[in-house]
Amino acid sequence: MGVTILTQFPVENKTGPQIIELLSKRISALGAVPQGQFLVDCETYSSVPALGHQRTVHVLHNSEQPATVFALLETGTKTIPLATDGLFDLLMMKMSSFYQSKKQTKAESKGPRFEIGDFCVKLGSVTVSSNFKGVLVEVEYKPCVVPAMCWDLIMEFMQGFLGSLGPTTPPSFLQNRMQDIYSPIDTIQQYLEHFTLFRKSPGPALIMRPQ
Amino acid sequence: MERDIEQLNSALNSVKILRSNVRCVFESVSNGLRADHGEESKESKYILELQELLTIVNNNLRDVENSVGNLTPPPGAFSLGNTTYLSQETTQERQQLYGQLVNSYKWTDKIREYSALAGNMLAANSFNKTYKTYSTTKRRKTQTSNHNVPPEIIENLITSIDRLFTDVTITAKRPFVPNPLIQVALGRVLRAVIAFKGLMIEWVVVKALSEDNDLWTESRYKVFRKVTENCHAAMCHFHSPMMPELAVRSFMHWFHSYITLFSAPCKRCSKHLQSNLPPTWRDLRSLEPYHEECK
Amino acid sequence: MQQREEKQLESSLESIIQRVNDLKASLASMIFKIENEYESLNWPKFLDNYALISGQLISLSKVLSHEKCTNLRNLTVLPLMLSPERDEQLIQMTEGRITTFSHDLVPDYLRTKLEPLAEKKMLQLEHKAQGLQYDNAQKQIAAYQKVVTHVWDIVSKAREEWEVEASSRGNTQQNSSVADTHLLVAAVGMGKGLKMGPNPNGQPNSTSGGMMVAPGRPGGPPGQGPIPPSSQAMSMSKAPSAIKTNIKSAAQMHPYNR
Amino acid sequence: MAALGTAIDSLTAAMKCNIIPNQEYLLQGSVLDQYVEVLLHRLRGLCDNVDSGPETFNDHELCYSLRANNVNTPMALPLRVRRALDVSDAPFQLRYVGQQELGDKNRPTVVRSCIDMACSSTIIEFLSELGCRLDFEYIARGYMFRKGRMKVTVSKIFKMNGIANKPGEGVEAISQSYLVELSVQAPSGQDAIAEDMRVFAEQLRPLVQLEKIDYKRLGNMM
Repeated sequence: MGVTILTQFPVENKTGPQIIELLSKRISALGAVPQGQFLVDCETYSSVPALGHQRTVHVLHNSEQPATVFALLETGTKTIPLATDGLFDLLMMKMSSFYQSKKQTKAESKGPRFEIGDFCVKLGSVTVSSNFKGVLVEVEYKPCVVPAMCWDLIMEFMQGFLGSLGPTTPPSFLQNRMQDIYSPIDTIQQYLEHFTLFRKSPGPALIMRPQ
Repeated sequence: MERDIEQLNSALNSVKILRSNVRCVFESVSNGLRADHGEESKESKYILELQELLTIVNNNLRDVENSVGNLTPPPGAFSLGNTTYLSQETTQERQQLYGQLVNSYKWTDKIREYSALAGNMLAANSFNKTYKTYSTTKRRKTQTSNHNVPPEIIENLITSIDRLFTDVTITAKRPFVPNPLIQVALGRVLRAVIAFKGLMIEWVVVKALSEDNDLWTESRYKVFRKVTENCHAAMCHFHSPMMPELAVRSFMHWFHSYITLFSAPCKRCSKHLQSNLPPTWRDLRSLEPYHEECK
Repeated sequence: MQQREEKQLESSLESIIQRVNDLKASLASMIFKIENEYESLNWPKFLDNYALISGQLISLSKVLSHEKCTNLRNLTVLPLMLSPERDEQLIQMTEGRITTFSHDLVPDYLRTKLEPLAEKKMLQLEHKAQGLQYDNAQKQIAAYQKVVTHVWDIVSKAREEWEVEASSRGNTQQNSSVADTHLLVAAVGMGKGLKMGPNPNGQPNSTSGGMMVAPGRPGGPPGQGPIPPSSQAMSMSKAPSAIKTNIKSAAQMHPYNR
Repeated sequence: MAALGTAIDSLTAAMKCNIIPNQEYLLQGSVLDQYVEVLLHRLRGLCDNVDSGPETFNDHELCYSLRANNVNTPMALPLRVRRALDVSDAPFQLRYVGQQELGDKNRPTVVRSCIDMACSSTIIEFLSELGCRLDFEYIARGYMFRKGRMKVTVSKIFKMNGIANKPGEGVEAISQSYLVELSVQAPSGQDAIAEDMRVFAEQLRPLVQLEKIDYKRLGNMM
């Protein structure tokens, strides 16, 4: 698991498949090899009033870590990450009288996955309760585990195929974690950040870039 | 002695021939009449064949008798030393010992033979390295063999290297005492497994921190495979039989420059990536980063 | 009624014949083995065969004693016609053992009593028994009885000893205690005696005092004890301190008043 | 390449096929301290890991429950966290244990629903922020054996003293006995395993009486 940077690609009056197609062509021209599909999904549960103040649990799955379930608990003041295994979903069902899922907010990002050198590129079209919301580009540089060391390198790579639309600053989530060892849950937190933005935005056309 | 063995060999050989021909006779007898004897007068043909075979056997038998007659009987019993008592051993496990003893004897014998051969070869083609020419008697005293050194010296070298760089952590393992195997973790960038042969660097493999520290499998990442390659080149470059410690030190100095593997751009093209790899080459003198294509 | 009985007889005969055939086959195979494979035949194999045969004998006797099986003793076989002629059908039926159904063979084959030789011997023994003196007989019986009682004594004594030993072992060696089992299970399962507080009996009602209770809001966010959340996360990764958990649990036990 | 299904899809598929081990068959008993060696010896002979010997463990178990605040619908979700004190990089174990069913006399073991999962060390903070409260905690040290799918643990239960700030220090044993548990986790409906457990428990008599223990009755008794 290496450092992963997630960025949003502006839609600009195109459909999701069109953008994915465009980016796929660009990355393939650089010599990337398609390596299957990927899927990241997120379901959100919020606490019942009887449990005191409002808390939210986001449960995310990433096809890159198929046996792991990620849960992020938002208390309002902080976010607590938890990595656990597949049966956690079963436990969430048991907890249904304390934490109820908000059906309208099921978000997922899915699409093709490419490998090029030591990089892994994923182009995901994001849907929130099956409405298309936008496109997320994920770039992972597998050999390196400290974001600060390889940020410039990844940025250069992303600008290579996203052009001027590539990111110029690290994602806000990573900004104060640049010297830490990167772990899969950090990717998940980036996804959650973007999903939250997408949920708030009314439609695909009006998305602001998160920076 | 030499002749005795020759004769013994020829006797054994003739016994072997006799056995093989006797086998032929039995084979023919057990098969009886065959199709290739034809239709007419097959019995007489068969008898003729049998007679021929028997004559051969007879001749062979004579040979055996002759060669046995030539053998000189051994003077008295063989002295096997203490091994004779092994045959009288009653415990099951120790009865195996005799076989093992014979095997190890054979091995040592072979080693002696091969080393004698190798010694001859080396004597014939001596190394005429330059340093030998001006090696005076004084010099010879200080000159150390660099593959057969006491472990303490290597130990000292490794600890001194460990102290040299703060961001390098070295863990040493000694599967074979004089030839340590060390793992060098370079910050949080990479890890190298280095095998020593005495004071010489014998093998280097570079991997990600998360990969296993096996010496023989290469990294799954392209960048580390490239770095491994370059390390091999540098290892040869820095090698100096005269000053082995210095060689190791300068190699480690050079290797330490990889701490910026991901963060430093190429000195020539000032870019990070070239064919999706960071600058994997470090100049041997200036330690500056270059892409493979830019150096 | 008649018909049913006949049917029953037929079926039981059939099963008997089948068993007998099985028995015959295994006897034949055993004889064959003894005659032809005596070189390779070893004792365990022989015993295997023997066990097979005795098993078949047992199953045969089971069939015979089964209540559904008609009592064969009540049936008579009546030879209606004897003839010295060769009877092909009979030869076939008996696998060539009996060729004619004639006067000299029939009494032997249809015989239900013991063999004449055995019968004679039985008679002799009975005579001898009758001729025995009363005193003599009594003496012999007494001697025999003495031997039997002696053996009986030995056996029953051994049994008694054995039983006493077994029971004493069971009684003296108390390996586990039911009270301890219940204590442990209740502790692990429900936290009996493990709950924090001055009262070790684990009645959470009385835990309000004594501990370093943070004046937290009831029902408010837990974990807002004296330790700031960030440092809490740090210490969490190493070893969560017992103090912290104590505070938390105590702080919460109070408002819920379980 | 086929499109990926969501994790929920595969979970529901697994639930349909009934391959999730969500039932625990359990028998419990105890053995006095002075006879534990005898028991270990016997278990060593009976169980699978003969050559490697018993596995030791030193675990800290924290028992939480999630309760709603309203009085008229008392709901509680018990959750347990277990962490190894002797293996520092082992994942934490989160476990939900449901109501136990004793069943009728013919059923050889207690059956209770349970969900076991491995998780990262953030679980303790996660649970307390989730609204769970710590009911009690203890330390279990002992030995683990395996026999096929059956798991046998022989453990000493220690109470945590409030003063010690490190688990593992200042602990006191709560009884003079070792707790012995025989358990199997299996998908629901595999009652045959319970019979195997009864047979196995039989082999440990009279050293240990492994029985179905009724928590409710126990609660009233003590």
